[in-house]
Amino acid sequence: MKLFPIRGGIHPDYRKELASEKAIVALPLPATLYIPLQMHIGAPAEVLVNEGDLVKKGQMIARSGGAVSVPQHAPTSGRIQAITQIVAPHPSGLAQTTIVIEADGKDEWAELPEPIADPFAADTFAINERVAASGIVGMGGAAFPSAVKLSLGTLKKLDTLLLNGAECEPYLTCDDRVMREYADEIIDGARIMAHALGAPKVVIAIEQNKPQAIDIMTKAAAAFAEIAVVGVPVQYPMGSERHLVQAITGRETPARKLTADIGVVVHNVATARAVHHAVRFGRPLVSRVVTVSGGAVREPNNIEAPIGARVADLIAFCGGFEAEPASLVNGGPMMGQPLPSLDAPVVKGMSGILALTAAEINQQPASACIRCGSCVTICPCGLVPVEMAAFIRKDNFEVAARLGVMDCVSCGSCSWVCPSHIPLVQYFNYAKGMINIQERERRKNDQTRILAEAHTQRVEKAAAEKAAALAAKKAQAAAAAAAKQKDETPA
Amino acid sequence: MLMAVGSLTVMGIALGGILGAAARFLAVEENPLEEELKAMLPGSQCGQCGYVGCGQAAAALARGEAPVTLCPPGGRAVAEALAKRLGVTADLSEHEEKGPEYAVIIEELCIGCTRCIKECSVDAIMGANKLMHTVIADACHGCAKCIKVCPTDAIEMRPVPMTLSNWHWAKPETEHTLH
Amino acid sequence: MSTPYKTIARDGLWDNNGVFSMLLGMCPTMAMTTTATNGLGMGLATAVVMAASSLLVALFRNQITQEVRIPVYILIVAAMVTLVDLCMNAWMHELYKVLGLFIPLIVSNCLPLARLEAFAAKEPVLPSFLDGLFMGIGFTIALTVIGAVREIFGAGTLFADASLLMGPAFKFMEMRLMSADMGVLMMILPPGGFLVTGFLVVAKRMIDLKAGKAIQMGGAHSVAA
Amino acid sequence: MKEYILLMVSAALVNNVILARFLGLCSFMGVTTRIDTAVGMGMATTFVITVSSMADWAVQAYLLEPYHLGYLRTVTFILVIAAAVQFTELTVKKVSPPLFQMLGIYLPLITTNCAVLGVALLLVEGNMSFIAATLFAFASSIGYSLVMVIFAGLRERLALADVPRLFAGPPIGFIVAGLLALAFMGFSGMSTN
Amino acid sequence: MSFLSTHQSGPFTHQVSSVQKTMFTVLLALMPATAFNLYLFGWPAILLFTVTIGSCVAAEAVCLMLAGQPTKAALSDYSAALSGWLLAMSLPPWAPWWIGVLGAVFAIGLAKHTFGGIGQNMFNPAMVARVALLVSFPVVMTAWVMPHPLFSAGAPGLADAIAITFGGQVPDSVSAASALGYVKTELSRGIPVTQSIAHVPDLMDMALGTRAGSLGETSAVLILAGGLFLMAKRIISWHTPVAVMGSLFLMGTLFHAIDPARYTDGLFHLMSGATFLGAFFICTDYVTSPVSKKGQLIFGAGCGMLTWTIRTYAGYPEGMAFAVLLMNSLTPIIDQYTRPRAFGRTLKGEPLPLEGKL
Amino acid sequence: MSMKDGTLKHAFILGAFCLGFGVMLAITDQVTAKDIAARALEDKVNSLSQVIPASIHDNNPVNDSIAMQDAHGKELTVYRATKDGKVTGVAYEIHGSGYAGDIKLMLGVDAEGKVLGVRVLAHKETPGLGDKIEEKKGDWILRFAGLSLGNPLPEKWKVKKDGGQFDQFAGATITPRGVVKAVHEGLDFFAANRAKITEVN
Ligand SMILES: Cc1cc2nc3c(=O)[nH]c(=O)nc-3n(C[C@H](O)[C@H](O)[C@H](O)COP(=O)(O)O)c2cc1C
Ligand SMILES: Cc1cc2nc3c(=O)[nH]c(=O)nc-3n(C[C@H](O)[C@H](O)[C@H](O)COP(=O)(O)O)c2cc1C
Ligand SMILES: Cc1cc2nc3c(=O)[nH]c(=O)nc-3n(C[C@H](O)[C@H](O)[C@H](O)COP(=O)(O)O)c2cc1C
Ligand SMILES: Cc1cc2nc3c(=O)[nH]c(=O)nc-3n(C[C@H](O)[C@H](O)[C@H](O)CO)c2cc1C
Ligand code: SF4
Ligand code: SF4
Ligand code: SF4
Ligand code: SF4
Ligand code: FES
Repeated sequence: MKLFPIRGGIHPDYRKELASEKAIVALPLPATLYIPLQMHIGAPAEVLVNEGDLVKKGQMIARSGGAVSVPQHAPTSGRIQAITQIVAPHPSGLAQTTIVIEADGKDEWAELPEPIADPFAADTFAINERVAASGIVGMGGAAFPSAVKLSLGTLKKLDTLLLNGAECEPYLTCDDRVMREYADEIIDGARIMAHALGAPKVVIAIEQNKPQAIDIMTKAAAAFAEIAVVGVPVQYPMGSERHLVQAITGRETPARKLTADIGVVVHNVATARAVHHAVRFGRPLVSRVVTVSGGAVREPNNIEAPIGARVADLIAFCGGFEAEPASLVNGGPMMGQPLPSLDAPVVKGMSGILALTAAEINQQPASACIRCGSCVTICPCGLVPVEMAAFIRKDNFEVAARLGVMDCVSCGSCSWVCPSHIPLVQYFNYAKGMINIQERERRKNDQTRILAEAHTQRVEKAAAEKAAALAAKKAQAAAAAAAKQKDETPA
Repeated sequence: MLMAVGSLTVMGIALGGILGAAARFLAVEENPLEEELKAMLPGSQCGQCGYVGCGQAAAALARGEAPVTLCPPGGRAVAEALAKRLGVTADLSEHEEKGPEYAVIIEELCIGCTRCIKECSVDAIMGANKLMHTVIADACHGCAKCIKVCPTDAIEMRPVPMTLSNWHWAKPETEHTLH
Repeated sequence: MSTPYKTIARDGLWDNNGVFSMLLGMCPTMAMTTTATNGLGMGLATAVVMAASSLLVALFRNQITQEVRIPVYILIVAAMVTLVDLCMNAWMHELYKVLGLFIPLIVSNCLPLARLEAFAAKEPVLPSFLDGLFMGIGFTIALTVIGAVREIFGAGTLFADASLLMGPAFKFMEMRLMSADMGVLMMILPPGGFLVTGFLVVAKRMIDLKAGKAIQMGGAHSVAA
Repeated sequence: MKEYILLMVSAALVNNVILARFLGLCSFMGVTTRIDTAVGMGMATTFVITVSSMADWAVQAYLLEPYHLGYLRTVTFILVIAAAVQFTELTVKKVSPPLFQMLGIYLPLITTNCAVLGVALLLVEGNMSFIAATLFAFASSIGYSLVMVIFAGLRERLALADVPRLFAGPPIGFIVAGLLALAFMGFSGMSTN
Repeated sequence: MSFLSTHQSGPFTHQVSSVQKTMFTVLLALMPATAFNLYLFGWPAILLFTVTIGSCVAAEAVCLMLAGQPTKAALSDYSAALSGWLLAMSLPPWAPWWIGVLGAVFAIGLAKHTFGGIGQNMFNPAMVARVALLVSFPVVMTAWVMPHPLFSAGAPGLADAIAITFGGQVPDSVSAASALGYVKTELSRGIPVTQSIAHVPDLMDMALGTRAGSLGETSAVLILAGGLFLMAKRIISWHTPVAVMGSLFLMGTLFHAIDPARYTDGLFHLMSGATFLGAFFICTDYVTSPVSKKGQLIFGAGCGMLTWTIRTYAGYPEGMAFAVLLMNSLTPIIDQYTRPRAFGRTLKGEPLPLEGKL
Repeated sequence: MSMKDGTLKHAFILGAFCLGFGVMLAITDQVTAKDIAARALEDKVNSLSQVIPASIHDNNPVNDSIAMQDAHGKELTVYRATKDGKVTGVAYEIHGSGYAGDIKLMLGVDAEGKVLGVRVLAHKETPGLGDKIEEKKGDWILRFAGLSLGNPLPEKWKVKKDGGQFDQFAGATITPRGVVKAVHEGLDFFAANRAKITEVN
């Protein structure tokens, strides 16, 4: 298959060997599980249970909170111990509402929905409904509700479902392992999704540093003519969906549009597996494969962990720390977020937990930009990080926005390459936050204006009515008086 | 001599004529700036700026008498928009310190006098006579007018809490700067 | 309203110095400061024009309408400049030969015009005259200092040719501080004008800082721009 | 032909109005905070310098010289310039409102820009023919615009630099201008060889 | 348990590179050419070289102190040493010591620290210093000597060298014109290039460096080797050097074809003056050149063409330094107009149109 | 006040000012005209007297000039010094091309074609380098006195660097070269037009 070049990109030290040969193992069931209401993009889920309730594995414990939202399910059977605030796996370190389940150890399944007997005969709607009810979100990191993406087929004309098995982040091997160990499940899930999307073609893209996965997947897909497995060049961030689409199809997704607008929908391989489980067995998303790795971890591993297990449980399972980690990261080292605490739970989008040593991070104090231009050369989005950061440093968000800071995918390549070790990505994250806040304030001001106008009108109207009523009353009184007089006069 | 004085005078008269004509043809139309500025202000007529309402505030801004930071409810965004439109650089640092706030009515203290309802210019307070009142946080724009009228001091301003959805990364500490 | 004369003097000479604070009248500042003597001559010529035109503008300020304000000011300055030009040509010929092209350019030197607009157009005759005078003297001092620095570094002399311009009595001012070969030629070439002015503004800021005053960050124009 | 080319190169680069002749420095320091304003100012000034130089040439040739009114040169020239600026303003506004939007705000500033008068005086001093005078004026103002735009570009970057406080603002502007003048010295000698 | 970096966002891995490493690599690349040239011009050159670099580092320390910045960390980034090194390479090898000291003041004090230090300056410090010195001291700055290899007959010993560098006693007999200067002077008195070119060292000598010139001008071959080393190390890319030399060569060849008596040929332009040093080490200075590759091509081509123009028409025999400063001044504008096209957007920044094909 | 009146009023004000200042300037001009003319004359006399010694004439050379055309066809005023009705020397402007532009010189020649003196009237050479041709800055320019077309020989009418007999300055060859060439051409002009120049009318 002919591939197309993508712009920029880097070749970091991948260090996948730490975990790539470790087969997936299941985490022994922890005593307590913590299910946050929000572990996806969109509205938080709404709690369905009360403290003290007994729940079974796979039972819905919080329902979808809106059009873009997903329900949450109990990852094991047990008792609702509390519904409380628990630290979120989020760099802010803020707490969020979390359902705490005390496991009873039986791990008993609840009554699950019927499998869809022949998904290829079912209509899109039925499949989407099942995916939505199963709480499936994108497992490539963004955690966007998958059902929403699957419904794009009804809105746009699609030609390809692209399965993202690039796993371009260093250290992470969970997708690699899943592809090597559950190839058939992925292929089946992919076919179901393609059917739901109405996409005639499926392409599975895997970076060439995973030859076994390519091999196994190719074999597994051999039976299906519509599925192609493609090895793509090892070039971070090949896994970014817009870039992957460009590499595979040569099409460039316009800014502020979706890949679906140019006929392609991208899903992660693990998402496909989750869809397979939901459709074929009615099982909701209650566990995922997490790579635990990094120089500070004693025995890096790929762990099938129930959602809600604490990070500390996984680390302990891997033999604990070998050295004091300098950073604890949720996700890969390039795009991942710092974990504020070992008490944070595993969530649906958590592909990796990295405990990194200072040497691995190689972060040095920032010095002045020497305008070397490396960041410009490597930015896969064609942006000019050096200039954007300079304006953001002076808090000039307007120019930064004009230079495209909102188009930045935070891939981290620029920070990685910068010889002055300037925290470019953080500048961009900061600017994005500030621009969003300004946008929100502007919206709020507009809303305030509307409300105030309505208020003024109402007050005026009320005043007018009152005056009219008063006048009417007066007139009435006068009329009554007159009538009375009149009444009286004839007498 | 005659030539000198004559030619100079003729040139003077001609230029004066041109200028007069210019003054006539190039006369600046009525300042549309005021309308534009008014549209930028929140329009809640809260009066915190010291003017009778947003319209007066806009007029003062257009005359250059008021600073762009005049409107507390508008916050940083409005100040920036005004500064940009008026082409001035404003010192927005004080906006940094005080984040957005909203009003909260402390239930135990509220006696349901309905005074605050009348005061709120955006109808953000709900409640009825003799019943407990509440503030719709999303609608409240933090003008703090209601506080002043509450007889039992039942209303207080609280900073809009930080949540996962409105948190964002802080500016990196500028390690390498300077002077 | 009237500004105390002391303030007028201090503004003109230091606080609001035309060159170092307001950054006006830059052209003669750069062009006529290859020697201290040139700077002095140019400064004095400008000072005369400024004082005279401030006086005239203040006299006529009630007759001048808004629309023809600028042309009339320019006309007044131009007339004064021509007057100075003719008189210098007739009676101070040596100085005239050196200042040459730049005497007419006093007309569009922004400093006189700016002062007319900002001061003489609003104030009575005497303060206006003084303002023009002190601004002019401040300008002269600035030009002389810049000229001196450029001359010392560039040619190793100070007030060279002073006697030629102002008469033999000024021979005593002419000094040679180092040998001509050691001069940094760049200083009397165009780049030197800019660099020396830049560093002298810094020097003024340092003095102001020492005196506990706030330093001015912009010139008269950067606000308007 | 070659003479004219040399004349123009000399006027635009070698004896650049701003960097070598020191004319129009106030606008150079004042209206160069952004590239687009510098471009606008450059365009407006180019227009005015060219037009008023032609008019001034005519005044010199048909009024001042025949009647020996040399001493009125300054006064008449400045009146012509003021008139040219006003006239430009009027015509531009009538003929091309968009252009007026772009240049309008700069026009009043130009009357007091000594580059305009300076160029006019220079071409009288140089005793030029009408064509040479026009080309000289045009090339000079192109040189002016070029340096304005370059300087504006530098200042836009300067705004992002961590200039020490003592140097921030005008001083660093002068230093940049000095270094620019230094760079332009590379052209010296070009008009003679 | 708390972790260090919740205040800092990702990425959590970084390339093993630093400003210090970058600058050091450039110094390394300059080493062979420098060593050869120091050998060629003997003790006076070694003394001047030492004085220049020493003064630059000292000037940097003083400026940092005045600015109240940490001195040691900043000094260890080698940038001042590199500026000094390049300045020294562009000076006449037997120039007196104060040239080096004054040059350091111009380079570090005037061109670098008034702007706020490393990374902030807009003009190449070494070239500012070179040009300021040239303009200020044209006599000293154009006094070239023929090579006097160390320990060869007639080469000054250390004592003579001290007299030359610190006592200003340059023996008259050794002065020589640079090739560019010679051709230019001859041309100015009406001798056509075709005739004068016979008297300049042949191209082979120029390439190897056995000719009069500054430390960095001679020996194109070793400079080229250093440049290729930098490319291999990915410190510089091919764009700038190729653009500089390509445009210079093209201009030279084109005009030589038109009038051989007036214009020297392209190869001569390539091999003479500071073409190689400029193309590989000076035009490539990160801080003062555009950040994008497209910008670097324009910058390089501009340097080449201006160099040719100044060499050919202006008063100075060598134009590289001026050309670099002139293009430095255009860098912000070039940067603005050569921003890469953002992903999914047109060059103007509008989102790409959706093609109706699907 | 109507718009129309406004236009007229402005015209009137400006016109009045112009009238006033016109008168003032015209008067000043009248007052200074004589002095200015005298200064201009003095300038001329000064520059002429430097290249024509007072001893060789009894006329005022400024008032005894003839208009001629130089080798390039440009107009040239030749001032003549006469003694007892005989032309003893002449002076005229010559032009050399220097480093930064034209160099304007005044050349004085005696009736035999020997240089009486050369002085720089105007130049744009670099201070400290090329400006050593000024009398104020050095005596280089004085060395022309007494030389003629044949002395030195034509091939020696060059700076030393070009094989001639005239010194150049350290670091500045172009300026002296230009001056030497200009003087030589000036002498050529004299030789070519000797008859016309020295003929008494
Ligand atoms: C820089 C960058 C790198 C990414 N790398 C990967 C990757 O290696 N694998 C992956 O599945 N998704 C990756 N993603 C996320 C994809 O863009 C996309 O969101 C995902 O493949 C969609 O599938 P999902 O919704 O099933 O998660 C990356 C995104 C970005 C911005
Ligand atoms: C005129 C010319 C010269 C080149 N010289 C080199 C060279 O010296 N070294 C090199 O690695 N590539 C050279 N290349 C081609 C590059 O291999 C290729 O274009 C470049 O590496 C692409 O990387 P970029 O993203 O930096 O442009 C040259 C190309 C051209 C057109
Ligand atoms: C800033 C500067 C100004 C110069 N001014 C002059 C000058 O006025 N006259 C002159 O003859 N040479 C001047 N030169 C020197 C010429 O460029 C040229 O090098 C010299 O005239 C050639 O003479 P040489 O053979 O002695 O080197 C100047 C050089 C520089 C750098
Ligand atoms: C490839 C490269 C080239 C450089 N060239 C120069 C140079 O020409 N002149 C100079 O002063 N510094 C040079 N430097 C050093 C550094 O960029 C310089 O000190 C900064 O300009 C100071 O802010 C160079 C550095 C690198 C990496
Ligand atoms: S983080 Fe943003 S700016 Fe940096 S390389 Fe990635 S996309 Fe470009
Ligand atoms: S990589 Fe770093 S040093 Fe290089 S230009 Fe970008 S921000 Fe500056
Ligand atoms: S403070 Fe703001 S919202 Fe309130 S009246 Fe004034 S302008 Fe309007
Ligand atoms: S602070 Fe009070 S009065 Fe103001 S908007 Fe909020 S609730 Fe309404
Ligand atoms: S003095 Fe020339 S523009 Fe101001």
